[in-house]
Amino acid sequence: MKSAVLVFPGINRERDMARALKLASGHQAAMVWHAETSLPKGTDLVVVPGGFSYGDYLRCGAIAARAPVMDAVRAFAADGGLVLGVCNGFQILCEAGLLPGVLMRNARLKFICRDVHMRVERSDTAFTRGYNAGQIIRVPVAHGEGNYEADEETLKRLEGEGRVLYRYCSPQGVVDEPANINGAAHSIAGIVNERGNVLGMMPHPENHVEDIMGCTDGRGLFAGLVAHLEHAA
Amino acid sequence: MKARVTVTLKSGILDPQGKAIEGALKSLGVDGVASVRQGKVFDIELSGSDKAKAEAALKDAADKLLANTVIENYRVEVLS
Amino acid sequence: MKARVTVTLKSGILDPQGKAIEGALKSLGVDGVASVRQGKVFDIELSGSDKAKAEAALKDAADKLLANTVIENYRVEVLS
Amino acid sequence: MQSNQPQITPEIVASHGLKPDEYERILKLIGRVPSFTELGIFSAMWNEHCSYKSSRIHLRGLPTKAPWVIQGPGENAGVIDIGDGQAVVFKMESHNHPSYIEPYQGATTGVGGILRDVFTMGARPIACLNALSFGAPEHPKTRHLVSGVVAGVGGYGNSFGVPTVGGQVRFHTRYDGNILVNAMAVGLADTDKIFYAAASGVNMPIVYLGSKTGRDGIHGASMASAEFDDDSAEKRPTVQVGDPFAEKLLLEACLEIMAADCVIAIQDMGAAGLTCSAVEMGAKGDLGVDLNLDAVPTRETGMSAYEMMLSESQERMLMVLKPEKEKQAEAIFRKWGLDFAVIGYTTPSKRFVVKHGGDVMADLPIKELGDEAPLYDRPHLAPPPLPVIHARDVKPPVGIMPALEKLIAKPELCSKRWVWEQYDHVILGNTVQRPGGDAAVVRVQDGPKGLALTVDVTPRYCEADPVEGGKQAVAEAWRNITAVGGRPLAITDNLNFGNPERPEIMGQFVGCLKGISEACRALDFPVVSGNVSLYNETNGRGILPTPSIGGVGLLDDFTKSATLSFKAEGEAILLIGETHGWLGQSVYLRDICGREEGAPPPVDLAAEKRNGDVVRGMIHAGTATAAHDVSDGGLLIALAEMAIASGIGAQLLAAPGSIVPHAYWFGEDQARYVVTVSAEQAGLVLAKMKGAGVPCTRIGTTGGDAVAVAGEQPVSVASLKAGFESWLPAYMNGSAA
Ligand SMILES: Nc1ncnc2c1ncn2[C@@H]1O[C@H](COP(=O)(O)OP(=O)(O)O)[C@@H](O)[C@H]1O
Ligand SMILES: [Mg+2]
Repeated sequence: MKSAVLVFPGINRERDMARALKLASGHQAAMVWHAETSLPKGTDLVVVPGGFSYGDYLRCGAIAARAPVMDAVRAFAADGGLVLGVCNGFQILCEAGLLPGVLMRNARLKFICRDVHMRVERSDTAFTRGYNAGQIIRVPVAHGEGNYEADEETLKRLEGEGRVLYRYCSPQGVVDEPANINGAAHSIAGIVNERGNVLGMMPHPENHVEDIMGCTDGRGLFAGLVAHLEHAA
Repeated sequence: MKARVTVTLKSGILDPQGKAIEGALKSLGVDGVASVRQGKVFDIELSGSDKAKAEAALKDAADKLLANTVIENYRVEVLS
Repeated sequence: MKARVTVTLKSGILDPQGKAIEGALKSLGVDGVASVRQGKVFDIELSGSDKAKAEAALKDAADKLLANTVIENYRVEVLS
Repeated sequence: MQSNQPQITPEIVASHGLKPDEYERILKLIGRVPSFTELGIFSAMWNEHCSYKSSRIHLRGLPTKAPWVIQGPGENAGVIDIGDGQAVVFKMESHNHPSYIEPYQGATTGVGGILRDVFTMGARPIACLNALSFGAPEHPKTRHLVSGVVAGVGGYGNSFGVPTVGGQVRFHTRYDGNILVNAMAVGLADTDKIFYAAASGVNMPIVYLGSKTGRDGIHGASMASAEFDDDSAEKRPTVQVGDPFAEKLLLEACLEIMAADCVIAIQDMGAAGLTCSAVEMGAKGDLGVDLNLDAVPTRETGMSAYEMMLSESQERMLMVLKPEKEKQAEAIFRKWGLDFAVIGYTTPSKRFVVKHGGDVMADLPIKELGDEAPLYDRPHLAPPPLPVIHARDVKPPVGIMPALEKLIAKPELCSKRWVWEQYDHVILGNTVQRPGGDAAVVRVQDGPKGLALTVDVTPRYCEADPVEGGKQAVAEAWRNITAVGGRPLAITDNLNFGNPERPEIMGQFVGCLKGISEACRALDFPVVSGNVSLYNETNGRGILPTPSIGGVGLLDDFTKSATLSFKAEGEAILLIGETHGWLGQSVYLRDICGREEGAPPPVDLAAEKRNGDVVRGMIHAGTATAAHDVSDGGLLIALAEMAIASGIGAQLLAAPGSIVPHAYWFGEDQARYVVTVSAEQAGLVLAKMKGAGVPCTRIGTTGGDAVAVAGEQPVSVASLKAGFESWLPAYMNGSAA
């Protein structure tokens, strides 16, 4: 799996992401500067990592979404290429119009860093095939603006088309208000686009890929991507 | 030239911050607050002196960046 | 009653947000932007119909919560 | 000298915080009346913050050397060797007064400043810690300050991209009008790529980097400067605003040009900005400096030389570049969107010359600016020793377990999760032990090494007995590192005290330093960096003396570290160290009996070392399955914390007959640890300890879902946890006092 990790000024989880990709695929990801106008040849996966691109000033992800490299990402996605946005990356993909909706301030208005549980809603996608449908995984979140919102119609479509892949839940898998750490509509933690090749999610699977971190539940996402690409090849 | 762009949330879009402020004002005992919605203003200095041109540039700025038109409305005023 | 409280940074206070937006507008090719400063607006619905009372309540709200008066100025307008 | 500057009057001198005799010193030194700009420069260089005039002679006594110390105090941050060509760079600094005025921005700029100190030396920051002291919970400003400061610490670190992995939070009425915000940053560098502040070479370009200069935080003299500027109030904000985004860019750009070998010397612009940084660079390198202020990037119009020299705008750096690399360095900075300007040159003259608009605004002897700063040996008065409180004179609780439940749900001992969950503590993917344990453990790159990091001090001990309190702060930091399996290497200290012009306060300062020195010597734990913050008082009442100690330790293999949570049922619980039941200055005495009294627990440094070395050995050998030091609140609190962290209960033997039960369970004797070992190994371990002369007793067994003391009503772990976790969120919600 040849992956490209985008680097915008203010992005800060690009190293975490590159490490996870390396562990999963054995390949060093290419780090791609925001001012580039093309992606490295043969890229299989584009990752928009977490952080505070442009300080998250104005709206989170807004300025980065308009960077030159994003045109290349749009073209890559239109060609069916796989795009993964995590945290700030999710926000950037929404602002760039690659995913619907927006990420608002957490309902409790505070930045929150802790492990959360997510239910994997289906396992038949490139981004979830490393898990079983209904599996509960534990990964950390670290964000102040992860409260997913979209209009009723969009939410209906997302649900109807099975595009909500990850949902906040209790350790037992119950989707309810207390487990919905940021107040997201329908407890949404991660969604895909219509075509299924662009995923945005708030939690950080890349921080739970090593035993010594006490949990490796994030591995499935990356392992699944590797498997998906091998299968396709 | 001085100008101001005001960006507000479309009605119907949830405003967690506004809601929290509403609650906080109530608990601070500020009287009679029924609802709060938060928006942004941008005070912009422009070079040049053509008002119409300035307005067009600001609209451009708002469309391209200052507002997320999926959820926000904006208003442009050239002040002087 | 509808009211608006506009909160802006005092002059001289660094506005990192405005600075970043300014840079972004320039690189997006929006013409003639010399400087940007970002502020907040609060659109507030009030119960009651006494304008003077409303204004007093809003000032109270701004002092207590909406504005950080160490670094920000505010303006209160009762609109209707 | 340019004439259109304000005349120097006694009022102007006073408003710069210079005493008449200090002004006389200036006159004698330069042989004439200083210009206004020069006066500003002197006031910046000679204030307490830059000159350490009240503390310097006492700081000299601190042990600062060890074979692994690469750089002790005197640079932007201390540097220690951790082997394999790697160095750890760290320091702690306070931002107390600004945080009281504007908690969010005060805290952000505090964190920003300390991060710059670390990456200035060529290190990439890998962790932050913070020690926060607030007023009494019921004080009307406290909640607002807690909320702002915590949001600010998080706001900066989270955005900058460094995990905040540990710290302290306390509440005490003595901080009502003067909170403390101490921030510590830790970075990683290569031992052969450390950068220093001393300039070298004549005619080298001095380059200004980072954000533009504004009128932020212009030091003291608003009254004086108002005289030459009418619409002053609005133009002179005293509050600086942090810009973590700019700082992140600055970090990346600095590391990039350091890697490209462009840098001769580098210094961040911290307090007193351009003045301090330029003078230090020149003086340390035995060189003069010529600055041309016309080239300084400003974000406001019409800034005077005085204002530029004293501005405390954030996210700025000064560098001396290799001339042949200037273009390359500039290109790197432009790429990161930062300002870059050559604003001066080094000279052979040993003078500090500042030009603006074609005029010479200042021309001063550069070395004397620092070296000739006043130095005071202020009178100091040691506090009278307080009586030892005997356990039999302290009221017993209604029951041991109800007292435990009460104590663990109070501000002093409750969980600080509400705070650290607002800090990104997992970013960079190396946080092996997150906040909530004794010390945080951060993996060094891909391992196998790890760092153990902690901040400690118990201010009420320091006030009751400065010497013992100073020792205790160091000992506790050493112990917290040991309890996770780390080898303690060095500390940074942040000495927060009241007004040094009062002999009692100076007595606290001198006493604490004596204690710190003794402990550092005995534990081989030198001081490599630090910061002094004096005049922390309101209405003539000082804060509690608060020398925060930031400790750094090394784990050769981070997988061989211990955590405080019980690992399994049926394991033996051992107490290492001697228990006498010391209740003076204990949390029990204060929070249960309402008495803040007596002498604090004495610190036996030999026992600390012996017991700690044993515990570390057990962790490395894999014998200890859990480890926790016994500190605030005493033995039963430590045990409850171990149970809460794991969800596993404990069956505990009754207190030995020789000690009053509440003194046994809640006494704060030092040099103690609780460890667990498998039941099979317990006998062997006890025998070995006996042989080695280390006090060690089996006090119970893990298991069940309650903490139970023989003869007392057990309390479920769940209910202990609920109490432990509830106070702070409830308080911040406004539903608890
Ligand atoms: N301000 C803070 N920031 C981050 N972590 C904190 C803060 N305050 C307390 N903690 C964490 O909470 C835990 C308990 O703190 P404390 O009771 O001071 O520990 P100890 O008694 O071991 O020194 C520690 O892991 C500490 O790092
Ligand atoms: Mg401890």
